[in-house]
Amino acid sequence: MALLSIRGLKVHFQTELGVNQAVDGVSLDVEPGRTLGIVGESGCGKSVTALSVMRLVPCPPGRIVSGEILWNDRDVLKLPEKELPEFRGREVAMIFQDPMTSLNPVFTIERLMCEVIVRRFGVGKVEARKRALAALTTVGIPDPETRLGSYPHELSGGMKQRILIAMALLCEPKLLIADEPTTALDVTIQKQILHLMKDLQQKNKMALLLITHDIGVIAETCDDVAVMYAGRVVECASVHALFSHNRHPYTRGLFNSVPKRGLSKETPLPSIEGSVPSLLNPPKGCRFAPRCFRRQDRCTVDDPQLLPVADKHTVACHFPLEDPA
Amino acid sequence: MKRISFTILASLALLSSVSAEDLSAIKWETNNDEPLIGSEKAIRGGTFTDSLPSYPLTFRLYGPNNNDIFANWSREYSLDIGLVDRHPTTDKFIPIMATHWSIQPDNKTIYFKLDPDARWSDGEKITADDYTFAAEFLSNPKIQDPFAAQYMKDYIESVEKIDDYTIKVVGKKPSWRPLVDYNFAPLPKHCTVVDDKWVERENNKPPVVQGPYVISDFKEGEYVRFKRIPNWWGDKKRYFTGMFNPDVINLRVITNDDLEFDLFKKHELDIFRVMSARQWETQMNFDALANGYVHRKRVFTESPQGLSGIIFNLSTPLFQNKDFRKGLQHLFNFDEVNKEIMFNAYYRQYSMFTGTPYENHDLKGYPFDPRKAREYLTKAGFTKRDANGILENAKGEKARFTLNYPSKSLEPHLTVIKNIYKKGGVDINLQLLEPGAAFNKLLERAYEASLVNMTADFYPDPHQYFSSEFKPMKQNNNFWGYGDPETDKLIDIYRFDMDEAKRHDAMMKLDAKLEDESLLIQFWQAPYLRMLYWDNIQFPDQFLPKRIDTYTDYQCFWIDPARSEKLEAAMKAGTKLPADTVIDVDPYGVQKKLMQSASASGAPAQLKN
Amino acid sequence: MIKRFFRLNPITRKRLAKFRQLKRGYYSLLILICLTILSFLSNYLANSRPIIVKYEGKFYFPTYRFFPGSTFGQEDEYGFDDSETDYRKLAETFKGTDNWLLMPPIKFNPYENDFGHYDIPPPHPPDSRHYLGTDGQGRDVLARLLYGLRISMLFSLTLVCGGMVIGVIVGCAQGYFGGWFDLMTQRLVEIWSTLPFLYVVILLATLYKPSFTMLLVALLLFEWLGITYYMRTEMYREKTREYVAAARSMGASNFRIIFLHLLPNALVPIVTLAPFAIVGGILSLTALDFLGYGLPAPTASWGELVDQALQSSNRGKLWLSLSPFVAITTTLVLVTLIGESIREAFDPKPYARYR
Amino acid sequence: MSAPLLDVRNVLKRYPVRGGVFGRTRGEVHAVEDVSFTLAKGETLGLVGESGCGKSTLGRTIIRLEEANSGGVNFDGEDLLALSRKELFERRRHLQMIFQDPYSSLNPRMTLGEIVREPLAIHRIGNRKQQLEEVTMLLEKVGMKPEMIDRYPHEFSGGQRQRIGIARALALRPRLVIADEPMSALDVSVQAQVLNLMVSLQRELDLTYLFISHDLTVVEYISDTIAVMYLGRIVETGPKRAVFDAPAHPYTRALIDAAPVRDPRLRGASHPIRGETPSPINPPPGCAFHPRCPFAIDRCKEAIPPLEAHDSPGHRVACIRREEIAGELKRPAVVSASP
Repeated sequence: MALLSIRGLKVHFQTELGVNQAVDGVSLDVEPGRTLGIVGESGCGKSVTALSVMRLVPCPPGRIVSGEILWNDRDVLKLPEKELPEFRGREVAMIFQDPMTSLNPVFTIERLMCEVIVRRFGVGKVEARKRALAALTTVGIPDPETRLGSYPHELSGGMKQRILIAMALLCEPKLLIADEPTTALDVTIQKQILHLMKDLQQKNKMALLLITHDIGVIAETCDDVAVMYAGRVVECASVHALFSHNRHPYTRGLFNSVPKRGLSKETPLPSIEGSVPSLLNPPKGCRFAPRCFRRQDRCTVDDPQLLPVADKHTVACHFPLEDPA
Repeated sequence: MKRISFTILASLALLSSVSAEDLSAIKWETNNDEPLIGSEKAIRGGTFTDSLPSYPLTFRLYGPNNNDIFANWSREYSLDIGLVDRHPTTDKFIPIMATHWSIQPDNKTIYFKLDPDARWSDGEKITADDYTFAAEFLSNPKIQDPFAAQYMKDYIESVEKIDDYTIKVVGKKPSWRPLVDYNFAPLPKHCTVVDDKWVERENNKPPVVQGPYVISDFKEGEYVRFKRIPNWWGDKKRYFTGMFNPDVINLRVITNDDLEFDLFKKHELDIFRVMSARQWETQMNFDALANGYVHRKRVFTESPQGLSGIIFNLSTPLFQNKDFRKGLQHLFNFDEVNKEIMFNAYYRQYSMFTGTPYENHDLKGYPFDPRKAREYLTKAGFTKRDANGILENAKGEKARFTLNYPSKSLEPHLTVIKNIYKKGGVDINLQLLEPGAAFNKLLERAYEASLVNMTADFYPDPHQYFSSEFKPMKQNNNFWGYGDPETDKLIDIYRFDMDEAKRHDAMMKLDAKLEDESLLIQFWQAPYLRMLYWDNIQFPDQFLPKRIDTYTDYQCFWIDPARSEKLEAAMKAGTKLPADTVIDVDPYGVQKKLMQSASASGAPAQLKN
Repeated sequence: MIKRFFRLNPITRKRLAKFRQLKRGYYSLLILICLTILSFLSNYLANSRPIIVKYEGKFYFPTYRFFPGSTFGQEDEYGFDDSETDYRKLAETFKGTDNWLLMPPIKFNPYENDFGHYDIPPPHPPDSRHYLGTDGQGRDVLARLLYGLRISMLFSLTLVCGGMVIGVIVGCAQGYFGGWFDLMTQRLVEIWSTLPFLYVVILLATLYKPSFTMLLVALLLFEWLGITYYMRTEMYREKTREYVAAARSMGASNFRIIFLHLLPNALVPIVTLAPFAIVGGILSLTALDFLGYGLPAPTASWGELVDQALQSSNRGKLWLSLSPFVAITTTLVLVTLIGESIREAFDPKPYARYR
Repeated sequence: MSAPLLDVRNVLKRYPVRGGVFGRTRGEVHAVEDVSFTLAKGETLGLVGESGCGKSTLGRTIIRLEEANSGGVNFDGEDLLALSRKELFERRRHLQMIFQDPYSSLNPRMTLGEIVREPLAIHRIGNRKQQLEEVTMLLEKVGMKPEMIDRYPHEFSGGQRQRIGIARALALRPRLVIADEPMSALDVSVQAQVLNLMVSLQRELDLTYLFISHDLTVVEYISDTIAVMYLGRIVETGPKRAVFDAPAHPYTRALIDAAPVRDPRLRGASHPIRGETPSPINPPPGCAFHPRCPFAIDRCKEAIPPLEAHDSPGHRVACIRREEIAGELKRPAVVSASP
């Protein structure tokens, strides 16, 4: 039984130039205690999907056209406004890509953290401070006492991301959504943060929805993966299945276009030609069709459905690739 | 206002003085034959409420800040007038604090017999000591009154006590008007301590005075109340008959003219002076007036008018030409300005000494006459119009000048005048200047034409304006740089000749001469007081004295209790009182005279109100 | 229409298109342009001189020329034929002859005192002779409003343009060169901007003869300050963009970088400021006129009209108070609507929110 | 090996940190500290390091977008840093730069044609017509359609923009191209296209690249030589294979380990190094890496280790313990993610 179940989500954005079909019929399941990775290039709709779960899509210009997001058999999209604060934070927490702008620069870390604690748990200031200290220690911040008195700008990006994680985990949510949590960080720090998140996930037995464009990050952290392209999920599988048995031409192309170790420039990289289509006026049929080397007439007419090709492995392609294994 | 008389200077004196102490030979003068100023019908009592435009900075009559409107009134109420005074209607001298006086042949020594009845407001007698003390006091630097000190220094040689009720005042120089020049008021010696703190200590202390009213009550920023002394010593005196009638005079501080008018209409004020002709003509449609509760009077008086109009700088080439100046005179259409923007409320001024005994009533000025103007301008060389219609002479110089003016209030008049001149081919460039700057330009003669508006005194002073003595220097009142031997001769006769007839004759000639010189385009005068007052306020038959600045100068109105009752009853019942249709009051024939001279100069008939 | 003359960047073009879509701003702009053009044609709309006269087979165009009465065989009431022709009278003598003349819709110039026609002294209420009545000196209120608009717009536009040029130059230099130059000029600007500007202008106006140029210079002294702030920060921001580094790495000169690369990008926020600056200019002039430190008499100005209306003796003379009030309010509302629409059209947020 | 095209000698670049009203200097950012390397004609040097390590500053110093405090940059036998502005203008033709952010490196108010033509216009090469022909040629070379010439940057995708940036850099037919993180803003699927393009252009036009990146996989792919920077200094340099297969500096090793593996099976094979990059305003004494180094000893704090030769030719490492820890740093065999 899935913890979170997204069914046929469609989110459109009204822009100057027309309607951007940012998310167009996405369905996903997050199992309790597991990590689902959403991988895709910029503008593929992965962030909007996450924001929809949190009910944080700015409306207008955004508009959730259809679909449902089921959490404990309740549709999140139909939750009354007053239940939202409870839902966000207690049930689901989220951390964002840019730790630089996610913390209010005029407050100290103590103030920022204690406010959340006091509001959520209704405890006194002393108790709140104690919990904040404990939380900072959990996320591995050295010398947490001093850090509590710091202002966000005095901290490095890695520190800030740790603090954001600490704050997200304060209420012990059942699901943590991490939207490109390490993109703004250096590789050595990225590694630290990914490790931290995995550790905490296991400790807290929570589910993790990890959004990233980096296949490496997926490989490092996820149990299940959904590959998104142009507002749709094109392939969905367990991480092992995806890395060794991927079937969608886009997934394959994406994996191949990352230079492998030991490869040198004498061998040209296999690349996907063309670029991501505009979602203002997406191609008919399969949205990857214009770039696909296996494209056939049918691809430009029919929308491919996400169909199982193996156990817990679904692909949205009329002509899926052979299993390489 | 009265202080301006101090500025008059006399300079030549060679006569020796008589022996002072033998008073038996002296011929004393007194003058109890002039008509009363007030009315015998006057009833004493009641409270009179008037407005004060700003709260006084001080109650002192000497020292810093002693010259605002409040001080003028306060001097009046406290009888800070002097030993003798000119009768405001007949111009003869009448006794005030002195009962008798005697001018010695040297024309600078005067003996005064004091009134033994006179008492200070605290009950002490007023004696000769208070006069000698006053002489000392006024020259004391600690009172910080340089003006008074200068007066004592320039005018008074000595003040001596002969006995308790006789004093001898000696002036510095012989004067043909010693009673004006060498005259001052007593000060209470018994209760005045002059030291460094005097100015500060006396600031808000009601002074001890010789007059009928003392300040009884005041609240800063709101009101000052005067109360009449019971059994005031002056009540027995002839010339005070019917004066100083209300028991209480309540001065309310009202800073806004519109508010003042509204309060008057609500009967919170007893009297209202109408300052503008526009208001006089357009805002007289309120109920109280229609119901006859309020009277509306324009009382014609004759008071000295100063220099007023557009003056020309004779040191500029353009205005050196008298024909050009005369041409401009004939382009000045007073009647149109008067009719279109001044409600025909004003009268043209012709004499340089209007409102004084030396006014030449035969002068007729320069009537508006474009043909004559063109003749003069042609004579001045301005023969043809250029492409913009401006006259120019053979050298291509235009009939164009800049006119400085110091305040926006006359801007409408000037723009109308500008248009009339433009039509006549003369271009006036209007330039508004800050008043100080405008006056400084006058003193520096750094202007082409400028508006002036000077104050004047009962005795004119042509010397400071027209004497060639000042022609070579700047920073004096000879703004034109004018000088003419004949003019100088006439001025000197007026200044020094002891014969009144000769002086008068010289002034008539001087006035005519100055008109011909065409030094300024004379503006207009308003020889009247416009007032509104409630029905219970009564005035003497002649209403107000002839020479008067404001109706409060001589306190001869009274409150009639019978009329007060009737007024109240009528207001309560909403009935009308008998209408008073007479608006213009002309007890001294001033209006008649002006109308005659106006019709003689061919002006159109007046607008009917 | 504009597209034909300038090759505009599509972003700008899109913004203009968006501006056109914002009806209130677009129509306000059209109305204001019309009004401004009308006001610049005031000499043909409100004048005592006709637009055209046909006399004895010849045509005359007196709008900007003085024709003495002799030209048309006219004498004034004093028998002079070299004073300016009274065209309104001339029109009557032309009746029934081959001669004709075409008067402007408002037959009075804003300076002439229409005396003698009415029995009562001015101000006169509106009638068929003076559509908005006359002021205290018998001058046509509508004519004065029109000429007042002209001078306000002329003044304000010159002021804003001048202020922008100075502000852009200074702000640009500050932002581009930075360092000590920026530090010193910025301190100077800060000190200068703490001066109470209206007070300084009033002070200047009392010392020197207030004239169009003098007031313009006085207000210019302060107008440019605000713009430097914007320009400076814009330049600071833009110059760190990599396209500037790219240009420099190609060897582009400072001149080229500033004028080709930075200015076109940094000027955008200034454009959105302009309408409000214009309002500010109009208001400053009106305020100064009202306070009596403005343009010299008898210049037609709104502030002077407001001053007249507020005199207590003119109480209840609605045409005096309403006309400048409506004129000022209309202009302000129009310009504010335009400014808001420009701001909205130029608002980058809709683009930035979701790419 | 022939004389290097680019010879960087002891370049030092420090930025003053200013504060207060009058901008007094309060400290210095040690951006580039005594960096030396050579780059042979036709080769690619990959400059790797984390943000703030000074790799971009070094690139900008070489092309003189920043002025170095000291040191020399010998380009084709001529010291670039000693050139006057006018002389520099002439040499600029031979050195061009590709920028990181294809969004901000193109002036949004210029068309594609104007952007690519600009270097030609600045250097007054050919007349307008010739320049346009050249632009067309360049665009074809980078895989853009010439009919797009009148479009504006925002109408292009990130990959297309980076192609425009490359075309602009190539317009003057430079000999050295400094590519400052050219891939980091691109989508994964586009990265490969641009990489392929850069490689083919290098071959075709005989270009020399200084390729600055934080992405080890990309650097490994395109470079011949690698230089690893940490806090302003090169800590390890050498031929690609030597550096990647036998990293001799603990930081290089940590960097390689930190890069996410592309195979879930290898998950958890390595552990992250501790701590964060210290501030370049006040770098740690001695070896700047010692606070984070698992092999640090007290001696590491004492002196800045010099860049010294390691086993293979050209491989130089700045670590005093390089010999002792070599065994522990040995890299496991390459595991490919897909068969």
